[in-house]
Amino acid sequence: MTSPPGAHLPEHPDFLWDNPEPKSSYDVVVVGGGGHGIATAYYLAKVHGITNVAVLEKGWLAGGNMARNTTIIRSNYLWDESSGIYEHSLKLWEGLEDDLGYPILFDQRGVLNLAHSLQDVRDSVRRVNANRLNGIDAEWVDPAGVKEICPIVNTSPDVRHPVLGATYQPRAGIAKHDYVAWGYARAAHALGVDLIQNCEVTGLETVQGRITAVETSRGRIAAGKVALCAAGHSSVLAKMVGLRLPIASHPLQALVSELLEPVHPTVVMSNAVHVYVSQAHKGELVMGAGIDSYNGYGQRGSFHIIEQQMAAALELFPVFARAHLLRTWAGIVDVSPDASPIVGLTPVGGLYLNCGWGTGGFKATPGVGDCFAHTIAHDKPHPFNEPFTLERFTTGALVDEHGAAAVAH
Amino acid sequence: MSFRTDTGGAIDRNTLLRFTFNGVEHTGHPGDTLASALLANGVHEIGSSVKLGRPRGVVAAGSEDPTSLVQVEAPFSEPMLLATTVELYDGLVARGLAGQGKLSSEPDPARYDAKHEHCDVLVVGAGPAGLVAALTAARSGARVVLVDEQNQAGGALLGVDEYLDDRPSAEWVADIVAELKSTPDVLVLERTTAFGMYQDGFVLALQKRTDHLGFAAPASVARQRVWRIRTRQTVLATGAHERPVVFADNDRPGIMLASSARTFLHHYGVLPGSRAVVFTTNDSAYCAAIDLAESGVDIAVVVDARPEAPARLAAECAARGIEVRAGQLVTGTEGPGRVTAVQVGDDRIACDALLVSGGWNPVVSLFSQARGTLRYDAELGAFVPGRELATVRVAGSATGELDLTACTRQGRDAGAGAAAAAGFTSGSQVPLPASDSRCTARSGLVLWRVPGNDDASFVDLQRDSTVADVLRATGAGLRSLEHIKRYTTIGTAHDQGKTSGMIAAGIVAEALGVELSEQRPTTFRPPFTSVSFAALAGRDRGDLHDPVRVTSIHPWHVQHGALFENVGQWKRPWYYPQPGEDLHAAVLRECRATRESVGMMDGSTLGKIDVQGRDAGEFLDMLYTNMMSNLKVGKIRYGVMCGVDGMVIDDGTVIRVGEERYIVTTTTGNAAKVLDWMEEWLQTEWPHLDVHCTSVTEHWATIPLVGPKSRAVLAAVAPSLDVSNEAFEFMTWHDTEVAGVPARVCRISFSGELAYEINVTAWHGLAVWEALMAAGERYGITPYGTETMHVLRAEKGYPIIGQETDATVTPQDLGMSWAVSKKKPDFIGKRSFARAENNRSDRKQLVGLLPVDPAVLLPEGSQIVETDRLPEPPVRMLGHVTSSYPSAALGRTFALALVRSGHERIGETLYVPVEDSLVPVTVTESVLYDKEGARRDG
Amino acid sequence: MTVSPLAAWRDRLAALAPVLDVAEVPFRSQLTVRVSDPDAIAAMGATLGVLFPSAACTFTSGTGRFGDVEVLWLGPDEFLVTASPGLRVTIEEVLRGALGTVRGSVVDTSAQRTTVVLQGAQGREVLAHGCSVDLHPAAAPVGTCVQTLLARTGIVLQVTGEDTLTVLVRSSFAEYFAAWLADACTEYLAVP
Amino acid sequence: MQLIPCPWCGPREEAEFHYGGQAHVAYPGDPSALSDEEWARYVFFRENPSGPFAERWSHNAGCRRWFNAVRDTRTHDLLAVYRVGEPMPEVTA
Repeated sequence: MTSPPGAHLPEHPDFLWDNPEPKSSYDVVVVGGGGHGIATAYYLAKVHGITNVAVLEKGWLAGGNMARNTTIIRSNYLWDESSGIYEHSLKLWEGLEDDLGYPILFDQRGVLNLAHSLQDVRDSVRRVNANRLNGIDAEWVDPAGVKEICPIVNTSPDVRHPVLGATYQPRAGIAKHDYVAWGYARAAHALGVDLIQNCEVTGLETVQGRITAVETSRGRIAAGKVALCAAGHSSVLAKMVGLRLPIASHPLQALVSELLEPVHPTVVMSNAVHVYVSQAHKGELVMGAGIDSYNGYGQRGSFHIIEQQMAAALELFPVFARAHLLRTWAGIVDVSPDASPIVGLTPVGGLYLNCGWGTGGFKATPGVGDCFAHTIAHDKPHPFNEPFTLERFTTGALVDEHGAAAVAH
Repeated sequence: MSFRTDTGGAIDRNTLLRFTFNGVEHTGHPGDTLASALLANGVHEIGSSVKLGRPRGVVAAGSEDPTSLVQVEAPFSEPMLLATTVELYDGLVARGLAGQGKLSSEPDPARYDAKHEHCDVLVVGAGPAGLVAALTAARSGARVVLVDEQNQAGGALLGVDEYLDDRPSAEWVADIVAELKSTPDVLVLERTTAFGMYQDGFVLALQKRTDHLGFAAPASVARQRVWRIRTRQTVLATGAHERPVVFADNDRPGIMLASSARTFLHHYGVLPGSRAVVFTTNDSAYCAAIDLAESGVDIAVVVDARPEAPARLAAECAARGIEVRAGQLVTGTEGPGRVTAVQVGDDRIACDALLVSGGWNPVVSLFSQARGTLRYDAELGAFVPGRELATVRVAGSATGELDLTACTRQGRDAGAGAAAAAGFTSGSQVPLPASDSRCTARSGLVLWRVPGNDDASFVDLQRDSTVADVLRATGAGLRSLEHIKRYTTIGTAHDQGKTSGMIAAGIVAEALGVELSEQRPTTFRPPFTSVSFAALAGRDRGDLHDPVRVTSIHPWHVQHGALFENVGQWKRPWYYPQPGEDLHAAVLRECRATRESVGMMDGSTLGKIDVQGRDAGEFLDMLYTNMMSNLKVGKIRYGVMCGVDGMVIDDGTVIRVGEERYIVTTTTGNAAKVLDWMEEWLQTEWPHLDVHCTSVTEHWATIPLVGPKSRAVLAAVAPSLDVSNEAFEFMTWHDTEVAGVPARVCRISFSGELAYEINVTAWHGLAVWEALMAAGERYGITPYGTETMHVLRAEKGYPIIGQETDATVTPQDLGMSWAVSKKKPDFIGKRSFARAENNRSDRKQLVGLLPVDPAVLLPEGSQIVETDRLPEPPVRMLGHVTSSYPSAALGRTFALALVRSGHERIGETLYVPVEDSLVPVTVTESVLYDKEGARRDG
Repeated sequence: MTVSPLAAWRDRLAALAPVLDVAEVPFRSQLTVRVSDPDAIAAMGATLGVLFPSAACTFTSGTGRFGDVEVLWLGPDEFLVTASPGLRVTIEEVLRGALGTVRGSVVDTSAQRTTVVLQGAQGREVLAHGCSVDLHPAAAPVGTCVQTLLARTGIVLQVTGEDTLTVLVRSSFAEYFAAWLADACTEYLAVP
Repeated sequence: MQLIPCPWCGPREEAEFHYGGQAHVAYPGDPSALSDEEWARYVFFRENPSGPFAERWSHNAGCRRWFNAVRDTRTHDLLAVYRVGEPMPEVTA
């Protein structure tokens, strides 16, 4: 018997990184060894020549949301501010495999965002038009077009929430999350960054309003600058310097099926019926559910969310009926009031903040890594993250992406 | 050649079942699994491995099997099932898989459902420990649920021929099951796998109810059911899985776990081959060797990795002529497919089966899901449950205990403890059985692998992951088991590492030179075994997917050919096309009829909330941006609601019914949200206010009657009502009778026309609607839907919440500063209006747009730019088109839009990119029709 | 002249026998009462000839000048008074009178929900397919009244007899409820 | 799925409840007296602890009453429920 398509993923390299003891001092300490933290360290070293950098991870590298997301990459957000940073990110994704010298399996198979009501259609067309004027590839496709792109979608007008059309971003797609994280980690390590695992930050030391060190489960580490990239744990860290954040940490669940022959050529997302699904490289269906309503750090959600999601998924994809749920899990997403991130300086000198990505974190990895490194290196926001200040909640200059990100990703 | 024994096994030898596997017809018996039937026919090669394409067979007899993946093709195609868990039925068609299944393109005709169950004690696993636990709890009077994944109770006892209390164990099992089934409030669920354990005693279990019936499965019976069990106490008697030892070429078909071979013998009457080698690290495999030898299998040798073989068992082997070699290892096997020989030391021993035992792994998945901590038991070489949880007990071999009597004692203690914790005192004690078992699994040697060709030493047979892969991962710098799992993909396949996970952890610990007690095992995630998507969706599909809400007048709309728009869960008439009409034609007709004569619509879906109490006015003053407390009884006022952030969240009318009573309306989509919003403020912030809110949305049917002839129509059906403009002013209401039915009539207008809104109890809705139709016939009364309603209001510049607003729009942006009170000291959202961003001059504001070419219809959602040529992206956008229609009244197209500094731009020409062109448009005020309001009074 | 929400379902519901005898009881008089003052509650009860329920998740019944009346506990200060058709206007007036100037409210919600009676030994079983509340007779004895979810709709569920359940469902969800119930009975009808 | 003990109806499934975020965030007495920063704090900023958290729930599909709960956000264990207006009880996580 021949092996099925997708059976062979590229091998990981024979060497990834060392496991050094932390030094007593670094120019920059990045707190949080997820995708954003590692990417930030990589760009600090590569673009800004700052290599005396440690990434501190309380568990295992890239084991939080980076290991738990559904790997959708797209840039078709509504507002100029969002499309700026996400499109910057998408462009970096397009060159990332070469940049990192790592097979990240970025597959630009396109993303369909389905519209199920007349208002969905208006909102979708609005977003497509905004995207195009922002230089982002975006199309509005009718139900027949949806069927052409993804034949297994049920486009019958007789279903409860019929598909009235979709936005389509051809350059969007998926990547393999571990490969991305490890690609960044290996490259950062090669540039001199220390990746320190099992090292939990327990305190932030400041002197006269300026950060001086981090206290960790492995001792005190002096730091010229500290960059927080801790996603769901950002509030806990920020509180160590008395900084309150307008974010809430929620469980977000996802699941996979067993390996199946290819049936689903693209990525389909539906805010209205709370489904997003793709078929990953090996053949498993990868699906995300809605965010659980309550705050939670437990990396587990409630099962009825998954049951509801399955019901919705089968309305859209009747052929999934006898696929099997193989594994479920949850991440902790840090949700901000306007569903947009907070990236930039803080009132504490030398302390930089990157959080609030909600469900958008994975796709932003290269973009925010690059911009956040710039922000840290220059002590000044990069133009792409300038709109995403903490101050916007005071002035009211929100970037409300609920329409684009309420459920989906 | 048949490998079926002459006697024994829980199969019905008198009945023959025909089935087809990989295109070849075979036979089996009721009681077989697909795997046992294939093995009985000498078929060991089931499928092939996903990466390397190596043949794969049957390793284990149950749900832990890592390799026997099949696609069932008939009666209905289903991917990725284990041959060891597919019960055989007549006509089964299946094929082996290469690690990847295929979804049917046909719709699944089966039913699925779910059921809630509540109990005091849930016991998972009907092996000896679970049975005793369940019976002990049942005798205490507790409500007990016992679930077990197999088609009959017995657990590990099904795989042995041991005697309990001097009689066949099956009899002991049957007695307990019989007592359980005859005890009130005890539910025994077979073929039911507890697959997920959640917070507060919530356990999900999947029952396979008709799969085993094959073609005979009744269509009306749910094929699978998800049991949502809420239990106070749980006893996990989930047993243990035997684990293999890794050695070179350990992946060939014919290489099987020793206890599984024993299960195939005793439960199915199937021999694993003709000549077998047994390779073990502990005593338990000796019984497999002895039992199989007694059933006619030539046991070539028992290879015991321990330096010394157990004397008594070795003697029993000797008595049967079975050679035992202690202190030796299996170092390799030969193929090409199914095993033909094994290498033991320097000896090549021909065989067609290799039975392996590397010890036992307690099944701790559910315990771990319940957040129980695990502890490494060095003697057992496995993770075992650590501290007990307050509501979860573990009993039997799931604890690592492998002696049967001790397991049942644990079961009894756990059953009694669980019942006591749930408030029940124990009944008569369940006696513990005495076993005649000769083999215990303790005193084993912990051996993960035999050194050899690492590239062919498979740790995860389904993922084709080898020892070499593990060593490459540790060599790459990886330390965490989670990283190594991802690097090697061990444990990520269909079996989720049930047999491979522990071994991988052991090999990693050896490679890194660390103690396993220091390693954190990878997380056990639900589900324990895979669950079909359809089972999880249950009955929430098709017509039952999402409730369709309909009004009392709905049947009329259906009868009269309305097309419907989904608004939330409601079905609302969108428009009523006449033969040959499309949307535009129908809407132009409906609009024209309404503006020129009279139209009406079903407005029953509007949210309606009765607000009563001494402080009702004060309360509404806080919720709405404008003043409601000074509204006179008998009058009506339009109101806007904002969130605390100052953004518009809803609008509607407020009518004052009495000094202390108002009825407010909400938009259709926000009815529940607004009531919740009110309750939240009342209950959590202002409990001192004397106000009560009650939803009356569905109590009332609401019919807007609209157009210059509406007065005449109303007069015809409401003879006791003075409908004159003087007696019945705009924004007032009257209680009267309409068509002989008590009604409340409000004079409000969402179209600019003379209009009335007639409210009657929903029971009367249809009759009153029909009466209005009859009374209006002479005026050509025209029913209209949401689309016409949208056009009529847009011509007047009235916004629709959710269409003109998107959570970033203030009342001021909508040009509704008139509805924002300057007098009130506070209302929700007021403070936000003072923020910097709210006072920018370039906020987006609601305006009208008139395409310079009056025939051009702007697509809704179009963006608006300043220049007649597009610069390179990113292009500065000024706003977007929120609504756009052809207008019968205006004789042209028009649009509403949110435009940056829109109020200042009136008269300017802007551009709307449509496809590849730029459409010039003139910015106007948002009110385009009857700016003077002359039509309001008819 | 009047049409109840499940009028079109009468035959389909009747066809669920012998599993369950299901019938809509249309046009019941229903008043939502919000009150917490004990004296006012007593006065209202006296007027109707029924004691208001004092325990959460229960209902009471009695007979007085309005015939058989039930009072359902819906919340700590919220009750639903139900009675035969045609009495809603009078009962509303009477209750308002009994409430007097005390803090509270009385609202006619008669057409807001419709009433469906399910009779048969398997009623609790059938509802357990969609209702997460424990319906075991020990946990939900006669006199129980819970507001909860049934599959995807809210319901008020009264245990009105050993084998009798009364469901009040919002009028717009009534057809969904009926469809769900009929579907849930499929298997019970096929496999007696 | 959590089993949430409604102070009135007793334990019910989480699906019957609506989550309301942090408890004890009072609406300011005089919003107009607040600075933009202070107002933003009220509107947008909430505690987000990893551990015991006093929060609001509404028994939406049941008695429709709001109540408060202390829940450990790490384990989702409900440590206490109490009625609106009652002080937060002492709990041990």
